[in-house]
Amino acid sequence: MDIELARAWVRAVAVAVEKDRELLSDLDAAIGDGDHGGNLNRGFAAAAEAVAALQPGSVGEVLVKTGTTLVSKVGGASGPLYGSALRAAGKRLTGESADPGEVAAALAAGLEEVRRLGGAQPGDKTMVDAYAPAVEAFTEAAGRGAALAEAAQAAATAAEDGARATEPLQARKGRASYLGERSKGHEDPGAVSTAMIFRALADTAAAAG
Amino acid sequence: MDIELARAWVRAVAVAVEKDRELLSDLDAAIGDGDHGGNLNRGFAAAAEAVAALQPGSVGEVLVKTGTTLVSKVGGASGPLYGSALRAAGKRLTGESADPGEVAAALAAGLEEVRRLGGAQPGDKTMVDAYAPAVEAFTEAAGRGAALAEAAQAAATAAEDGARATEPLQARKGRASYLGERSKGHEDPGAVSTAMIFRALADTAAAAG
Amino acid sequence: MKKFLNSADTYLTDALAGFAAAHPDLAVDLENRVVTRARGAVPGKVGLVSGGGSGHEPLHTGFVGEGMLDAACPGEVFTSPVPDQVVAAVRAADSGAGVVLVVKNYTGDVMNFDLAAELAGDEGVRVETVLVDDDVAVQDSTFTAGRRGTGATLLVEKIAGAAAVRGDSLEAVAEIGRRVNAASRSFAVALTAGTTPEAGRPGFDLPADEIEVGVGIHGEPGRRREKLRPAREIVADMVEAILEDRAPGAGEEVIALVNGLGGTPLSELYLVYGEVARLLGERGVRISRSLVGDYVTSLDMAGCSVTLCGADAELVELWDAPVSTPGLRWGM
Amino acid sequence: MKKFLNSADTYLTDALAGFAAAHPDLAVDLENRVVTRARGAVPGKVGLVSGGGSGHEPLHTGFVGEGMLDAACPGEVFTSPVPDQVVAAVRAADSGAGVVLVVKNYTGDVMNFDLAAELAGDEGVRVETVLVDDDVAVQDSTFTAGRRGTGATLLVEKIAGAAAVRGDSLEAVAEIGRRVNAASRSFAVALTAGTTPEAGRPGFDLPADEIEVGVGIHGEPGRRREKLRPAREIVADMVEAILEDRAPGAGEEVIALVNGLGGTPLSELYLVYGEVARLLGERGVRISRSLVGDYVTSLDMAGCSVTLCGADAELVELWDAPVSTPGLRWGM
Ligand SMILES: Nc1ncnc2c1ncn2[C@@H]1O[C@H](COP(=O)(O)OP(=O)(O)O)[C@@H](O)[C@H]1O
Ligand SMILES: Nc1ncnc2c1ncn2[C@@H]1O[C@H](COP(=O)(O)OP(=O)(O)O)[C@@H](O)[C@H]1O
Ligand SMILES: [Mg+2]
Ligand SMILES: [Mg+2]
Ligand SMILES: [Mg+2]
Ligand SMILES: [Mg+2]
Repeated sequence: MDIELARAWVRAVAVAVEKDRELLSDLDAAIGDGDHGGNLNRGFAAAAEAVAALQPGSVGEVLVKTGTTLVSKVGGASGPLYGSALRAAGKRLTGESADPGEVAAALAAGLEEVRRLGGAQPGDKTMVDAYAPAVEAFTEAAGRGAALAEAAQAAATAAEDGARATEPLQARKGRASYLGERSKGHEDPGAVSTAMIFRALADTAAAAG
Repeated sequence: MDIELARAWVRAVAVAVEKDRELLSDLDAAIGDGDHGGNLNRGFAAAAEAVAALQPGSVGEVLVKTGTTLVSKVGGASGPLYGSALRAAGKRLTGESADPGEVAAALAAGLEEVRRLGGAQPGDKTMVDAYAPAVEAFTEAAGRGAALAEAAQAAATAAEDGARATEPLQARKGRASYLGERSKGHEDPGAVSTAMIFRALADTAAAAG
Repeated sequence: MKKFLNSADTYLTDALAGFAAAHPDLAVDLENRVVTRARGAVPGKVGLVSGGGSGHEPLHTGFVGEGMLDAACPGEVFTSPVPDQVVAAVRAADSGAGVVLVVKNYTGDVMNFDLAAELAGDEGVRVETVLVDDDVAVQDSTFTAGRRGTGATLLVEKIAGAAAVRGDSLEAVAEIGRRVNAASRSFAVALTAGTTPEAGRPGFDLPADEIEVGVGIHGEPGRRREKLRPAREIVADMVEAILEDRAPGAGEEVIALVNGLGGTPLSELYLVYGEVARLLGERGVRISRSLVGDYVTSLDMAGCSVTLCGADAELVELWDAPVSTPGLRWGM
Repeated sequence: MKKFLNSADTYLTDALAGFAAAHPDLAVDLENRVVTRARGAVPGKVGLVSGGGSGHEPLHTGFVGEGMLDAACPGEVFTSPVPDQVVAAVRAADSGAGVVLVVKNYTGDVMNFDLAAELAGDEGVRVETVLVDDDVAVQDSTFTAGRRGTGATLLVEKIAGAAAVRGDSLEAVAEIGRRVNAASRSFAVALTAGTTPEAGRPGFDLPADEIEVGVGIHGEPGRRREKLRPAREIVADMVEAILEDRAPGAGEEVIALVNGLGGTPLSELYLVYGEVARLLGERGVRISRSLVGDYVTSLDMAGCSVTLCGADAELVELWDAPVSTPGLRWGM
């Protein structure tokens, strides 16, 4: 992953969440407060703008800037979580480019941060349920020498599976947990948006060849 | 008309407005505030109770009591109008019974009072549009020697015709006047309830034979 | 109909009982439906009484207290009180200095208050009536019942109440009330109709993209139906209608009231107030005082009214005077 | 969606602009979305700051003023403010005596305020946080995000605000706030869901004869759906749920808040209050103070919450202390 690819990733996420804004908000309306689409759209639109204006010296700077922008624009639960994750990931990528193993470690650091801040376990019906399997798949692929596009592809698929698997779960963190049993039967909006973020990475990496 | 018939009339009106409460309120909802049925039901229920407890010395006492009860229970526009009309009518009937000519004069005095208090002309789309033709028909019938039942029958029919004729009119008095042109196309609730009151008199007189 | 309700028939009594429990400094006669100050009439002060159909809360019951009404008589929902109620309120409010009745201009209210004034007069109470008719949506001609009384009622009650506290005579308090009414104009727009417990469904049906323009506060339809438009356009029409009818005179600033009709969130009312302030600013009209909130409501109707009252220094001073009621409170 | 709105994107800014125009004694930073007192931090006084998603007005912006908050930071509708906003509010509220943050217990609010507290600490401001979690509809266990903060927020802000005016230290103000929260319990019922400008339709669909029991203030569905019943039965369940969780202790009376969620008429709230007063009376619980009205709302949601706060003489005295804000005012 180089600086341009990192920037393109952020742009791709912004495009994806703008397109699927309503879907994300609808998922959130079912078991939360209906703002997840608006939140991410506001945040990633600002982040794409911010990194476009940036003259980064490293891949990490792009991600740190993205994270900082999310923290200062999104609010809600997803703002600090995604923002801090990207900041933590970015801080690990100090070079002008990063190989898949380095990216894997950075993504894992981001996941760590989400779990530290939010205290969610896998199975609690949160973004962790998409993020954790994605990191695992990415790390496994990188470990066996896969290229970025391939590792990202594996991560995206794992994240999508993880998001789908949240549907029958009862939420134990975030707003959805207020619903108790009634939270079952709906996909978690944050897990779905996490899958989108990994899908955007896979597509961007594939396009970059 | 004797004391018992007057009492029976008030009871019959109470029964009629209770049955048609919703109709009257619906008519009022279309061009007013939707309370005409509730208003009259509250008023005539109380009036029927009040005259049942009364030991009247004259026909007029029954009507005065009814009017006083309406004034003190109904509120709104119809309370003072119907109440004052019945009080004015009752004050004219000082005997233990009244012949059709006396009843005609009493009803006319009530109409006078409605017109004095409310200032409505025929054609303004108010209860006057039913009340005025009813008085005219009653007076005409009494004048040619008709019995109470026959005069009341004529009055009820005239009142019903008058009520129906309010439909195309634009209201110039009461709440409906706020609607301007939009008040056209609906019957006036007060005109309809006036017709009910006369219909109740006709039925009561017919039953009394 | 979805309401917190035990039954349509007990609605008013139940609500008044709760009001009584919440406000121990007021006395509520549930039998006669009269709300007064627990301490009784204020010796030497002109009494101020108002009333009307219920469903407009906090009007009128919520405006009983120091600096405003001495007594209120709430009728059935959307139905004026009966004369007996008004007379009872007048008796409670009279300390010998006479009583001013604030009456909204509706056929029923006018007739019932007139009967009451006559009865109270027979009992020896000096009574003056102030008729409120501020709604410019209604043409004031011999062909209508005249303009409705709406938002300006709050201003009349507040300012006349302060004049009574100041020690004004019966005639002077009534005169101030009439001045406020004469200087006030209102216009209302509804997004939905309210539902009375009696009817059980909204007073009128409004499609999801239409509004009623020029509505009153009794669920009656307005002057016309329109497509929903951006707030700035709707408010511009409201302000226009008001100023066309009466522009503030020389030396006048305005007291501006943006009033919620019951079902509209406060944030939207502030948004509307922002438009009002901008529009008046553009025309060089200065707002000296403002009030934003639910004061003269129509049950759960979504919508709002705008009231502008041309006010000189005296009216502003009386407006600023201390008031302490359940619905309006400042300075004490 | 029918709202007084220019566009969903400008809703918050437009409403804040109107708020600013209506309240010249407050300063509104539209850019950073921070509301402060125009005169700035009060020298020597501990600062009190709160914030959260918008759509709950008058909470929190309407509670900035004498005797209550020094600053508020409104987030997007139903979205907690971002740390930058909170930090800006903290800076404005700090006179050197430190700042207490009143935070409603939602994951997002907690994380954003925590980040802000850290940043403010880095700038050398002493910060204490009071977490409000009064909603008994949510089971407080390790398997949930914990109880939501709802109606008690008003009580915490009022009483901690009075403690700050009294001259209490940073730790003491925070301690009073925590005491109020610990003694408060709330429960809410919705008749309809509110509509956010973003979503454009109600947060949940409710048939004409059903209610959501145990709702929060963000349009999320409640714990269960029920058939509409007479108010007395609904309120009995609400009061029961509260008292089961915490009955007033020895020597405690209660401060009772019946709070409208935005779309419910005041008369219905009084009706509910009447039931609450009756039920508490039957159980020998004395209500020392009460408040009925729209204070912690959820846009245009029809419904209400009941909050009971066990209060000793000190809390009642602080409750009674003068307050002058757009949303709450007495004694001055
Ligand atoms: N404690 C937590 N740990 C991890 N993820 C969480 C936690 N709480 C919430 N989330 C995620 O945040 C998402 C909601 O984000 P969003 O709607 O933007 O914020 P909010 O809930 O404040 O409205 C949830 O779907 C969930 O995936
Ligand atoms: N000025 C008036 N003169 C005669 N009748 C009137 C007048 N104003 C109203 N009415 C009658 O009163 C009826 C409405 O009565 P009601 O609904 O009980 O009172 P309100 O209009 O106060 O709600 C109208 O339909 C009309 O017939
Ligand atoms: Mg959300
Ligand atoms: Mg009517
Ligand atoms: Mg009426
Ligand atoms: Mg949110």
